[in-house]
Amino acid sequence: MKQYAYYPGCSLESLGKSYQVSALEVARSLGVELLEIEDWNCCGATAYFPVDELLAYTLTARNLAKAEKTGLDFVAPCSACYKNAYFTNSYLQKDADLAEHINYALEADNLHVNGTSKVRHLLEVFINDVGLEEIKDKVANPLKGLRIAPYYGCQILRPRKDHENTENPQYFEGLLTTLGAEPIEYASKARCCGGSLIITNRKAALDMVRILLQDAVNNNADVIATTCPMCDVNLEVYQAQVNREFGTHFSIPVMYFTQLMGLALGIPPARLGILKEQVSSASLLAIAQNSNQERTL
Amino acid sequence: MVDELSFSYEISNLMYATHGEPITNCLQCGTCSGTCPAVEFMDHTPRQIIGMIRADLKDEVLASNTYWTCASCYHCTVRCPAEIDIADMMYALKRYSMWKGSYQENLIGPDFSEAFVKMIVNSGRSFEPLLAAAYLPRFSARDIIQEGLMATGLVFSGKMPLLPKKIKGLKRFQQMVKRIIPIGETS
Amino acid sequence: MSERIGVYICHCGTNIAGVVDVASVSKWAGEELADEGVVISRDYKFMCSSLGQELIQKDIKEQKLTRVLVAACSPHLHEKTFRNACKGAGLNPYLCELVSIREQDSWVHTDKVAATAKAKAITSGGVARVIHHEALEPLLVPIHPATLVVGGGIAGIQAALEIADAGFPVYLVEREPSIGGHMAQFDKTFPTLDCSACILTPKMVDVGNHPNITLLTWSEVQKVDGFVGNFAVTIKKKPRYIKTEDCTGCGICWEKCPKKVIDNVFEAGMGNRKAVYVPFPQAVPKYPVIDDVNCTYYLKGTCKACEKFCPTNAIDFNQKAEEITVEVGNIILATGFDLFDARRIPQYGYGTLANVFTNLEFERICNAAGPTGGNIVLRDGKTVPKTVGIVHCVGSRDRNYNVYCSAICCMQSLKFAHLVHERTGAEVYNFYIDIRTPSKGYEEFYQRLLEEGTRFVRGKVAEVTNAARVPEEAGKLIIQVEDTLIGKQRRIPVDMVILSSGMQARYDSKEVAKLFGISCSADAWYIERHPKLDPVATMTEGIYIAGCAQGPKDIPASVAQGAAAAARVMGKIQQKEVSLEPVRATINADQCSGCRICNNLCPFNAILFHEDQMVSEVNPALCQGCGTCVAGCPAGAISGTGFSNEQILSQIDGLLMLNRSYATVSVEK
Amino acid sequence: MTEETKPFEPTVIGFTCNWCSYRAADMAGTARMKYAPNIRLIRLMCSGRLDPTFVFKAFASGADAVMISGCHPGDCHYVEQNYKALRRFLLLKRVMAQLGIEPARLKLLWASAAEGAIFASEINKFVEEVRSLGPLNWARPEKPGSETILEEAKA
Repeated sequence: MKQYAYYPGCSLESLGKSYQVSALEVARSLGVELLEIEDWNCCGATAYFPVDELLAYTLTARNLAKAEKTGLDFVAPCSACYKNAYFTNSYLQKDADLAEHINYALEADNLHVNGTSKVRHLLEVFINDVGLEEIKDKVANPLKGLRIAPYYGCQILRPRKDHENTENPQYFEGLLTTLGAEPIEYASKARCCGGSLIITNRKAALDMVRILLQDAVNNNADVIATTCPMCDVNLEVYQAQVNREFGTHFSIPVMYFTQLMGLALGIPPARLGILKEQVSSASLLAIAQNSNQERTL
Repeated sequence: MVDELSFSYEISNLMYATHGEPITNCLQCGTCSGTCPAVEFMDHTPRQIIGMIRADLKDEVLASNTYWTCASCYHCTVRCPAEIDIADMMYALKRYSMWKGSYQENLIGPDFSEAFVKMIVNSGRSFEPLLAAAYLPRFSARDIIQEGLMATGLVFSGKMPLLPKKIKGLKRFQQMVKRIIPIGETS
Repeated sequence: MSERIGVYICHCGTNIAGVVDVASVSKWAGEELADEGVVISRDYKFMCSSLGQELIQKDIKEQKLTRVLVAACSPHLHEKTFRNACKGAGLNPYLCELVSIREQDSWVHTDKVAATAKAKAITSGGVARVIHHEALEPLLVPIHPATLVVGGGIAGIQAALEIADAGFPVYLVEREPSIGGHMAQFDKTFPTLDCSACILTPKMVDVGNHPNITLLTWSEVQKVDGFVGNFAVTIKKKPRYIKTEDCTGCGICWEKCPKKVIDNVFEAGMGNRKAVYVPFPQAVPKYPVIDDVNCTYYLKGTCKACEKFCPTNAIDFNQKAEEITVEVGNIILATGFDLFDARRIPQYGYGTLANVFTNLEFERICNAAGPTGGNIVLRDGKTVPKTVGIVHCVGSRDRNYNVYCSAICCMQSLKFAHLVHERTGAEVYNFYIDIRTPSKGYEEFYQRLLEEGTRFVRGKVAEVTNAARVPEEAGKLIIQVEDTLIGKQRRIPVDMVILSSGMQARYDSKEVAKLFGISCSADAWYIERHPKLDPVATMTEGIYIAGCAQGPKDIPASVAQGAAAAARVMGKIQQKEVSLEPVRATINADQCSGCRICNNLCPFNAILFHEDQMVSEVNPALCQGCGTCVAGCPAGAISGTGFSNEQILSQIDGLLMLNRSYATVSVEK
Repeated sequence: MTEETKPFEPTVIGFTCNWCSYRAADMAGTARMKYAPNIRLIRLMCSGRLDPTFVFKAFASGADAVMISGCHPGDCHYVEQNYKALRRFLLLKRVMAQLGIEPARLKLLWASAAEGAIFASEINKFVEEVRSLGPLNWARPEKPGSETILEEAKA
């Protein structure tokens, strides 16, 4: 059973609850053990950097230090946490001077960090470590006919992490196909959802969300699959406000990729935090069930 | 040797870890601004900001909302033909303006960041309802109602807890923070 | 006996004197190195000037100098100059040494005191070395009158014709079935808008008919042995499966051939050819080639349609590749360029969005002989675009891809804009960072385009997408860019996008360079001997470069380089023989123990072993003077002229003479 | 000001190949790249010409370190002689250790004619490494401070 040092991140305890529960459910059924890092702290999302860069790295480094002790890969389900951890980690390796500053601070908490642990995103763990083959075998309820818009968002792709394709990646599509679903091609899959602008510049963020929803809808997606609680909240929770702001009529369900995986693996919707969305996902549940029946017939 | 640092040098200095190419390498090609998803909400395009920095227009740059309108999606960074980490430069400008305490009044960003950091330092975790206190006052009445409605919705859906969490090792955590900035005092 | 040495320190204007205290160096050399035999030490503004040289010659005569040391620029620049000066004054040129206090000192150091100290060290090192120089005579080797030209593009064609017309034999090797290169694919040439084929094909025909040119198409160089004047080059002739002596080029075979193949080379994937084919109607030579990868006969063992219909039974399915070896005195490499692969920039949509074209594809579209018969239409083959966007600098001026400017894209894009406007009346947008029109008639062409009303948007395109946000964008390609002149992001809907992909070095240029013993720059272009003053020669004697293989350039520049390289080669041939540096190894038979260690060290098999006397001997004709055997000989029986142990060991001493008092030197002022 | 009180400035002898690294040095020059003035270059036709005695001669005559540079493996102007230089380099390091010279005082650098920048930056790195090693006590036992270095070496 493969083990990981799991860093849920604050959002998964509040706005991203359903991501949390579905992630754990799916991990369990795929034989992946996510051991939560003890007494982790907030990674700071995008809000530390404007105040103090060094502090931002230090706060993330504290979690990395705790992960390093376990000798396991550091896994984050939240793209923002992932990006912060990934770069803090690589700077720790590259920049001895920075590492020294950070470790001086960590001493106060009896911790030390070398940047030796590997930082991974949950999506990538499922795809690369479990592998599409094994997932395919475990799919009990293929999401036949479900048109899913894979939404990568920014931070899982950018800044560029060891030369992967940042403009037109395909691995998320690969996973969705494995689940029996139909990933749609649309231009905005790596376009920004607005992130924390939803708070600091509402108008801008809503417009950015609108463009994403528009693109997904124009390409007849049934649901948007997300890999990050921030994206999920912006695309789902603020859909109503987008409609109000721009007189649009979007009501497209937004789900975490783990929830969709869960459905495909045959885990009951309730245990995946489904039907707690602001935008009802009943419609696509129906599709999922149908395909289920077809299969059992 | 110039006795005073140029503005662009000051900003480059603030881009501590990324080791991106210096902003003086900019070709003024506009890839960043052509890419930016938030550009139409900015007073100046990212390219213009770089031009202004190189022209030492410090006050004009600080007075611009551009860098507070950056969503840090790094799309400009990965596309920049001069390999300048533009998103990080925006962070650098945010830091600069917060230290100088000079930015547009009507902005929420600075208060939000401040509040965010204070909260982390006090609890080790971030927590939306508390955060709201920091930025809601800046919203129009209508927005506040929106926010309220949404929050209640979230609470009922069990997505939004009612009580904040604190980490256990908070004391030592705060000492750690104090070693970097004195902001740890606030409590 | 002690030598009488003259030391000459060059100011090189302020290049050296600006950092190194030349006066103190020459003063120091005159005093401190007197025991070494320095009888005169001078510093002068420009040693390489005729006055500077006369200065040396005067001293040689009056001071009876037996050795000369010049401390100036790199020997690669002026060694010959000063050696000739000495020769002029009756001193054996090899008794003169040039050491560099410019490239290795004044230009790379800022600390004047340290630089001056280093200049002294370098000078004393040179003095110590030059004492052990011997009078030498250059080795004269005959030059074979034939020349090998690699690459049948316009640069190679020009070079071959120049040399052949002068009456010397030329072997022209081309990898493809026909010569012509990229220029044969183009429609018009900028800025004159000449028909590219019309001006190229006559030259191709000349090459084909020239009595002095042996044309080897569908062939590649395998091996290069020997050295300047006497290269032996092994060439592989790929099987054409056509008896060229019988073939009349009538074309029946490719009419009858049932197998269609997408032509990724000449038609840039826009059109088809047959399995037996000539790349284009005016191909030279006229003989077709059977493409054995796609030919049905080679896939299934049946068909042979071509053979059945060939009126002269010129088809030979059993032809095998053959290797021939040719003797040449000089080689010209004109291997050309590859186009930057626009797929590497996904956000520009090439390969995913149908109506995004590369510049080469568009050349074919425009070409009357091309897949669309010269009609500018979309991928569907019929729709005429109403708006066209031309994207400059694709893969160029971008640290993520190629950092250099590809030089031709601006003019090529302007040419495209003109052709689109002229033939379709469509509205044309050019998206540029800077418009670069530096040659004769180019800026005028740009201004003509401005008059024609072509739209210019200053900004590097961020992305090309089909994701419409407003009705007028529906069904269009949207070019998203910052119009930097107004500081606004714009989304401009167009029907067709043309990507001006830049040039890059051939995918295999590094291997080819290695094959011919020349070097490549970081971005894989061949390196010229001197970027300003010797652009067509290379560091390797007898090997010249021309055209885009040396760096991006347009047709006139390529032609000029082809002719220039040819002129250099003809100059060499005229001399009948070439004088080589007499840097050779010689074995002292009395000291040789016959252990034969050196025999295996030599990569040129220049060392033969005399069983009878049990000693090894170096064949000076084959020895290249690397000196590995000298270093390897356990008995110290081998000495290398020009780089003898004495010379190097004493240079080490000289260089270090000062270093114990380095600190003391660095505080004097 | 007496010698003892002056900061240690290492002297490095650099053997360069006429076809690659010497031209890299020329290129660094024409491009006005700056590097430490502590290095003195000697031109050989090929790194294969490097006779191990040259290296010891350099140390004996007071060099603190030696750099050997040649064409990248596979790019040798004389086909494969740089591999011979590589072999000698490895042997030299062993012999140096036996003679009590820190092997770190010998560096091998592959630099093509186009790599002026690399050539310059590698020289800077090397000079700093040697600076931290301190003066070579082997060549100048009489030099004050060498005892301490000996002890360091023992430690």
